[in-house]
Amino acid sequence: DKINYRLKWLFNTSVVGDLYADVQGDFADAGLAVTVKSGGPERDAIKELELGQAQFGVASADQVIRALDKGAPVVVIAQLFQVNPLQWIYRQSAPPINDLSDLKGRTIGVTFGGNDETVMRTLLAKAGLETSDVKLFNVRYDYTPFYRGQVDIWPVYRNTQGIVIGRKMQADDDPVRFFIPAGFGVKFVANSVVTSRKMIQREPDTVRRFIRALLCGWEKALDPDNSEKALDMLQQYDRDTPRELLEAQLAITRTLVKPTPDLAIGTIDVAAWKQTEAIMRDQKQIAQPVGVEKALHSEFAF
Amino acid sequence: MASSASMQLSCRQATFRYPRTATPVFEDLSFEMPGPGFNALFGPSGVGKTTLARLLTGTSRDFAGEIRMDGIDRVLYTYNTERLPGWSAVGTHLERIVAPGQHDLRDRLVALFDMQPHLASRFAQLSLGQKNRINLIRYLLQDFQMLIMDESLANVDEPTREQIILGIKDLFPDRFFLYISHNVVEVAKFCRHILVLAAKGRARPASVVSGRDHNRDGTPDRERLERAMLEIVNAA
Amino acid sequence: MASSASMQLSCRQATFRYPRTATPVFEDLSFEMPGPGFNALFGPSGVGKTTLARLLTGTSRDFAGEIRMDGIDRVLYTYNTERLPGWSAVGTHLERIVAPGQHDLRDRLVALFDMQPHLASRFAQLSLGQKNRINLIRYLLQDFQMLIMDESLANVDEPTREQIILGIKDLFPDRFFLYISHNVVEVAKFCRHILVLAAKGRARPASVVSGRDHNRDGTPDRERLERAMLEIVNAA
Amino acid sequence: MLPRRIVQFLIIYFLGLAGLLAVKYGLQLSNYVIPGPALIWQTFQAEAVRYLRDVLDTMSIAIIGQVLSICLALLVGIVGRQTTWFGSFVKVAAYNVQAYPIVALAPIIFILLGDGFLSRLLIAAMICYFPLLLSVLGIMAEPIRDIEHFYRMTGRMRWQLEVKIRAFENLGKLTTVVAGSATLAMAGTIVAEFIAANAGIGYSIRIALYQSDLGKILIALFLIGISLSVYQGLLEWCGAFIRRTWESN
Amino acid sequence: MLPRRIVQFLIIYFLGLAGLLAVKYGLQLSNYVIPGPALIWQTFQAEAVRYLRDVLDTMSIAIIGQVLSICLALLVGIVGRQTTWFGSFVKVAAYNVQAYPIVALAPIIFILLGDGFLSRLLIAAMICYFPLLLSVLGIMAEPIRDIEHFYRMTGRMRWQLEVKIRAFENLGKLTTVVAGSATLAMAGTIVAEFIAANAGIGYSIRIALYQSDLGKILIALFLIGISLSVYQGLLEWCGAFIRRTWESN
Ligand SMILES: Nc1ncnc2c1ncn2[C@@H]1O[C@H](COP(=O)(O)OP(=O)(O)OP(=O)(O)O)[C@@H](O)[C@H]1O
Ligand SMILES: Nc1ncnc2c1ncn2[C@@H]1O[C@H](COP(=O)(O)OP(=O)(O)OP(=O)(O)O)[C@@H](O)[C@H]1O
Ligand SMILES: [Mg+2]
Ligand SMILES: [Mg+2]
Repeated sequence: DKINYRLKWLFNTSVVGDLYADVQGDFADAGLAVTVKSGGPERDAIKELELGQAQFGVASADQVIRALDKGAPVVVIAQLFQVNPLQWIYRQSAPPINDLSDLKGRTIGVTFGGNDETVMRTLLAKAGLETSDVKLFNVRYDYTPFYRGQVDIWPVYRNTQGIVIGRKMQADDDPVRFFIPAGFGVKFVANSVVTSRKMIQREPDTVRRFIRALLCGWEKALDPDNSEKALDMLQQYDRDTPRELLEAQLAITRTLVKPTPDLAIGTIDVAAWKQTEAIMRDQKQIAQPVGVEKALHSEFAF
Repeated sequence: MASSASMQLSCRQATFRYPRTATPVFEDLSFEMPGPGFNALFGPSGVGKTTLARLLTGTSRDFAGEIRMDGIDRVLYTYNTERLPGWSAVGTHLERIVAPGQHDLRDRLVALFDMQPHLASRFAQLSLGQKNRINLIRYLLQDFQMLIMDESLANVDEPTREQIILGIKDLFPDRFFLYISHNVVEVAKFCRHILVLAAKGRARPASVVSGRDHNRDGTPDRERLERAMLEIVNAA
Repeated sequence: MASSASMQLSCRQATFRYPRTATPVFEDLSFEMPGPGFNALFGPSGVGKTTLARLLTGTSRDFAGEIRMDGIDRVLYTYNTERLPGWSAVGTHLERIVAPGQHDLRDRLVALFDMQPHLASRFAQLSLGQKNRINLIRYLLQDFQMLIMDESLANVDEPTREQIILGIKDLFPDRFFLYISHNVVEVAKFCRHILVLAAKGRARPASVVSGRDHNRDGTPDRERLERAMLEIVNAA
Repeated sequence: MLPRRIVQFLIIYFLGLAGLLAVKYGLQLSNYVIPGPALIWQTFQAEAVRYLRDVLDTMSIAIIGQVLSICLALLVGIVGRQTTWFGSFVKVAAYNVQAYPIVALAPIIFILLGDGFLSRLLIAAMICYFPLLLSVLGIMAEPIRDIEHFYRMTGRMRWQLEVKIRAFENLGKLTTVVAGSATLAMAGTIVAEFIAANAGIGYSIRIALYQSDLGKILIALFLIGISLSVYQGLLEWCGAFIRRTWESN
Repeated sequence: MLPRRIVQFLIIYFLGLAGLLAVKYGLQLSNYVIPGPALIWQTFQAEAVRYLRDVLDTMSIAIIGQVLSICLALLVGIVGRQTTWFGSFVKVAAYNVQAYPIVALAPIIFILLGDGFLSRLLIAAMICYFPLLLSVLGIMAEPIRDIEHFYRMTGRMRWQLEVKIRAFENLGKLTTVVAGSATLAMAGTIVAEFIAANAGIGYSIRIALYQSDLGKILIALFLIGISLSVYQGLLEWCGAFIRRTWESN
């Protein structure tokens, strides 16, 4: 029967493997009729799982942990990003951030309420900095404060926006660098594939076939040998990004999803999940421990 | 009709004051006026004719004293600045509001009022007197026992007005009309009874004077007419 | 004033038709009417008095023929359903529109029109005849040579109306008034010239009849008055 | 009328653009803050056709949304005009719904309606209906005494007739508001697309914002303005037409 | 009036809540999708005071924004009522600005005005003014012949007088629209805060949305609704007061 797969964000390079599995027939080969649906800011795959509007979805770790905190029957069956693409961009002309203490005195863009704020606060705590030691700046759609130098470092998704903005500024002789939280020991898990507890209990076979077909799609999409195919396909879905940018995005995405050749795509980094939960508990975003490791089920993929 | 013989409009010690005004429009107003017939309500401008008419329709209960209408159940009140809706021709409008079986009456009234040539016009395209006339026609087509006409023919020329009044008297002998007009000759000549409201300061605030109740047949007696006129003017 | 002697309103072969109507309101209308003075425009309802008045104000140029006004520059037109703004009492309104130096005239007119007791009222609180009167007062306070009064006193009682007309004739002997009214007696008695528009089908579409031009002093000659009335009625 | 409308729109647009460019050159801002004319023109050539298709897509939904919201406003306006408890209840409900910014209601709407066409339409209609409602309420609550007197006196007044009389007497005001609400329907649909993110020019704007591409946004605004001028011109023409026929049948 | 308004709001709110809870228990949804009564109550206790302060903060800006937009609407409405080229130009400009959803204009506004108080106010005013404008335009474009005749005849008509006459004759409609636009000013301010600010209830809603916390959103909607009912009640009272004094001086 029909399966809906709700992504977290709009169709772009971050979902290249999901699209690939669909377009290149990996789902069909597994005998599944899957509809891949784009996400968006107002979408929440976990809610759709419960409402029966979707059977699988992509959610970020903080979403999963919050949902568990409120008793949602959600489980994680694969972790797509090994390195969180959420990073900060800053000008090469600015002093480099080699140590967390270098953040001191900077004006830092964060989306209040977003998980970039959570990550940044964790970094600051790690550096022993008070909130008053930096200037946090409220970030929204518009990049002008960064462009005009009012804000020193600005949060972006490294593999998509990061490329677009970086190129734009490069073209104006204003090259950029990225500040990567994972490099300073803060591993906040990003997008993972989720489904409901009911699914894994009642239809374990479907779950198995689905996640394997999906990860197979991802492996192929990120295989440099298939890059032309992948780019052709991406161009169909993301008309707003020129091909050369897509190419650069794809290259970066590879390093985030499959940082080393021997690490299988979809591997669940349990330690990172536990760290993520600990961070959220530290910042009082959840009331009590949820034991996130109990919701991690890598057995379907591997 | 049998019941019509017993119509009577009476008012006892009626006092009315508009909210937030100093003096009442009328105080201790008392009169008795028998019906049916073509009767008038007469008096100088500002004396309270319109006000009294509104009280008679029973929309306001904010007055002291008593107003009784014996044998009169259905009272209609029409005034001369009413308008017909603009979306259809006045003829279409008449067609819509005429009761079943009254089509004949409608045609007679339209002829009587000289409105035949204007049925295809919109209300806004009529002259003032034509507006007066079409408005009155539609009230005459309703089911009523008493009809108060507040300057309803004020903007119609005299010959047409006369013809209309005579026609109404012919067609509706058993109804109670209360015709508000500033024309003393007309009122004295055609009305049965004239309720005259007197200007402030007069001894009697209201008196009922007998008119000549002239009909289509017979010539009016000029001398008696002038006497009636004088009586009305003196009462006002 | 010297110039006033030469006032003349004349119309040659005027034809007017409302847009999208079949027959013209008047065709080949011609007349000559000398001024100044208290003159009338008379005719059955719907004959085109209001229409002609509007043409005289010069707001519409959509007619054939010629309308000339010799010695008349400033024409005002007032009609009986005009309203005063509701935000202040009518006395305040008068105060605001009176020209400097005309305060005396204003007070005389207010007394003449019997409106003194109502200056503190809002327009909506007036009776119909009171509305008529306050509206006419403000026009009389303006700078005009000709004033067209379209049924401006239609809802005022006869004694008050008479007093007003006599007063106007006293106060403004050198202006050209065109008084539209359906009251043949009044028109014949007080007006100098009466422009009578005839009902459709009559031989002469318009004729100018001489009235009795009665003033405050002297009693009217009844016989000549009746002759004038007859002449008017026959012309209509 | 229509050509004039378009000329006026062009003047306004290019005035705005000139202002932006003045800021750019005045403050010496780089191309990524405010794109220069050459870059805008290049963006125009690259995106105009696709964006125009998006705008038309959006407009088709806006039109349905507008029709819906006109119906809704009439309905609520007619019920809410009454001074009864229920009338004022409906009014309070209508007002409250409006006070909630759509972004706060969106999650609830998506939970209840899913993410199809319906949610988009509902959001568009909700944004567009309120100004209509206000006017309708104002008009419907005010009696036209000189016309209504007859119907009340004779016991003929029905609510349909009352509505008809008041609407007809205020036809001019109503058509102004309806024609004006077209812009709101458009804005509403764009916001809905922006939130729901699946198609239309709202979706394209979201991506352009996400990529921080002001050039694309300027092109989108241009196309929205032009299309809207045409649509409004047509609406006003229709309004005049309806008026003529209603007045002459 | 005011207590009735509040009772009615409470009825509406709790009807809506009951509907949501019915969905929750009908489909056996977890607290994450739709929070249960206990969780909502707990959220209320935890957040009510802070949110109420936010709502009042937002409302104070909304009130300024509303005043601004009333002025703006009057200004544009008065200029735009003329049938001249300039009048229709202003109208086209006013319409076009409205057609652009604020999310598309926001970047440009922020570039020009920075992201302080001014941008917030401008956005609030922009969202709120348009419905007002539509009504004002409709009212201002329609002559009141029986009153205006005298002033035209005697050459006394000034635009101020014309505006005064038409406004006075349509006072009922105008106060309906002004009172109604309070909700729009509120919605506008919330949207502005949602997009840009670091304060106000719009900002709090945004954070709750990021955290998918429907409970917090429900509390915010409750407080917005209550405060708005009170504000609107006051406005209507003021409207009646102004009317009485204008009519009796
Ligand atoms: N709404 C009102 N508020 C206060 N006073 C009013 C109101 N309506 C009328 N009046 C006053 O009451 C008196 C009687 O008014 P009414 O309209 O009954 O007179 P009328 O006899 O019909 O006069 P007319 O012949 O001029 O129509 C007038 O002096 C008028 O000024
Ligand atoms: N706007 C219009 N469109 C078409 N016909 C009209 C219009 N206004 C008036 N008429 C017609 O023109 C004729 C003359 O109207 P007008 O108002 O001039 O008459 P009047 O002599 O002033 O009548 P009254 O004494 O009843 O006021 C009437 O038959 C009327 O139906
Ligand atoms: Mg009266
Ligand atoms: Mg006339």
